[in-house]
Amino acid sequence: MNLRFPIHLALAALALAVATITPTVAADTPDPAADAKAFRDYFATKFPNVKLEDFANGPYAMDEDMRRQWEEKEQFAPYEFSLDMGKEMFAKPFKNGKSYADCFPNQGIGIRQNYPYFDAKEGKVITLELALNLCREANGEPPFSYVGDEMAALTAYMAFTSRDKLFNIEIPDDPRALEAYQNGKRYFYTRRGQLNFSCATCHVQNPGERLRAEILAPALGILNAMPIYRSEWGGMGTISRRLTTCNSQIRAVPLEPQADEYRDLEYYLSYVSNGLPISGPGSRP
Amino acid sequence: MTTTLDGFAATRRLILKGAGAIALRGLGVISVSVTPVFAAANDKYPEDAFRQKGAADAIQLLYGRTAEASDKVKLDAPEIAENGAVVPISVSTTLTEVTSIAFLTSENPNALAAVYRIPPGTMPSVANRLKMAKTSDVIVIVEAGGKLYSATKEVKVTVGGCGG
Amino acid sequence: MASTIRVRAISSGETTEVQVLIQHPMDSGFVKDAKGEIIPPHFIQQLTFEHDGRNVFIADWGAAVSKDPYVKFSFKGGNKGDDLKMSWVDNKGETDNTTAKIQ
Amino acid sequence: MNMTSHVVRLFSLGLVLMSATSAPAATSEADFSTAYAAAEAADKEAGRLRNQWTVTAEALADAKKAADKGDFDRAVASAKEAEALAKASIVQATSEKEAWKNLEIR
Repeated sequence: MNLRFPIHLALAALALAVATITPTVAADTPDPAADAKAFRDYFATKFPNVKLEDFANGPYAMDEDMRRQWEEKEQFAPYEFSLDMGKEMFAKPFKNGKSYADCFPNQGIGIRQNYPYFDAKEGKVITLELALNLCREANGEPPFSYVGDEMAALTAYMAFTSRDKLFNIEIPDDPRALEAYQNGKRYFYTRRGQLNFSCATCHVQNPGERLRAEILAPALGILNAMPIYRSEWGGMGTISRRLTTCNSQIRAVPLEPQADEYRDLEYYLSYVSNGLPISGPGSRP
Repeated sequence: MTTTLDGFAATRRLILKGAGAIALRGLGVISVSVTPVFAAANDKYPEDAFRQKGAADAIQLLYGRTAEASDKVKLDAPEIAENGAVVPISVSTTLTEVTSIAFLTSENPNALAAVYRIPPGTMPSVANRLKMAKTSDVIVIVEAGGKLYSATKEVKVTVGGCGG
Repeated sequence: MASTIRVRAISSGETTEVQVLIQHPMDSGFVKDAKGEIIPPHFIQQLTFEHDGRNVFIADWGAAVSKDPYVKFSFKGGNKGDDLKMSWVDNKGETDNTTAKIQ
Repeated sequence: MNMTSHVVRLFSLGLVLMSATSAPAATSEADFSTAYAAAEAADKEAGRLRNQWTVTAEALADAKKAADKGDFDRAVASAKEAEALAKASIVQATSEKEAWKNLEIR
């Protein structure tokens, strides 16, 4: 008896949330190219003074006072140590004599913009973080934690060698690739956690606004800056770290790093940011 | 815009009036002839000054005198710190014979954050990054020609640099 | 082990601009760890820069300097290829030093 | 944003009301076991839907802690709170199966 009331309230809240949003009928056949255009147009309209490529600089593109603090930090960026560590790790051979360079096209240099990609053989999306651990395992090395400093350092170095290259995510003519894309999109817009937030609630509807003390980054270009040194963390974070902590913040239990949903989400978000430059590693508040 | 309160000897508190008007008052009576404790020639770490809670006490221990606000001291700090853990703050001045520059934040557990000695031939201009526990005045002191000059600016902090 | 000190010292002919970033926790002694225990203070207290046999800059730092501290200053003189020596010591007596070439 | 905060407020209101009213008289270990099992089952279902809430896990942990101390009133109250939260997360996951499309930029 006691419990019915709050549950009803929660239900009512959900119903209300659903009912008051302008209903639109979503087409059931995904059209990634049209999605990407609509996505870019939305942000271009919302922030008419921000240049397209500047969205890769996140909240710093939207606030002058913050931008100045960032430019000052970039004079000698806090990710510098991670970058050096990544460079060193990348060059160091595995016990079997091979190295990361052997696992990647172009020896792993300047290729960040092509990740994630859909692997037809595996039938799934391969992110850069996953590819790095697959490389390690194929060479008899234990995988790194997806949320740890080593993975951040390696991806920082690989992003750095790819700076200013434009995201170039391909969706091959394969229904499974399209399904992964659609799955990522669904994850992006799905409300979750006790706060009933989706990724879009913060990063589409309210970028540039302050949520508590943070200025929310726009979803467009949000992965271009990864990995990031966050002052709040006092250290580096991978894409996996960012996604899992986003979930915790809205009181949703994070999935395991590199779960299908997260990889598909990365696929979707990177695809709709096609044409924007890699700016990582980045620094953020 | 300078206010000095020389008769106000009974209090050890730092008195700040607005952003420009500033009166820094130390312990008891101050003799103008006190030699600065702090000079570029002396490289001893000023441990006691760093232990003081308030800005006035720290300045008193460091220099043995008070500062006057000067528009020749240019303090550059953000309006709102993006994160209190890393607040970029820099200072430059057109004053000559600068021997040291000190940075203080009035609301930190210990006010004094950093002191830089400027030997002859080094420019009176420093940029650094400081932690701020909460919204507070940032005070910069420039020691030039044996006198102290200051500039103050409030920096809003929404995420403190001292918490977890 | 890699040096904790990263330096950029660039000569413009008349002056040399020095930027330094140091890897150091700069624990203030006011922060608690995940278990709720105070992390003891651990911070760099003094950083000195020497060029041509004399100190060109001395930084005295308290616990309020940010983690992985940064400082920028300039001095008159300094030619491309000159040595710039720097060293730091923290409150636990740990120390590191490096010598950079002015560019 | 207004819509969202509204929803959040309603959710929180629900929880406040719940904790204020759910304080039944003497409860036993058996009551706790039943309530806890129900909450765990609901949270597991939310897990199958890939939509668990952190607050559910917190309430479950709180229930267990109280039961370990022999405080079954509190243990049952926390377990019921956990169940309510888990059920709300299931409702959310179910309605979002279609509702997500309403947020899409197109």
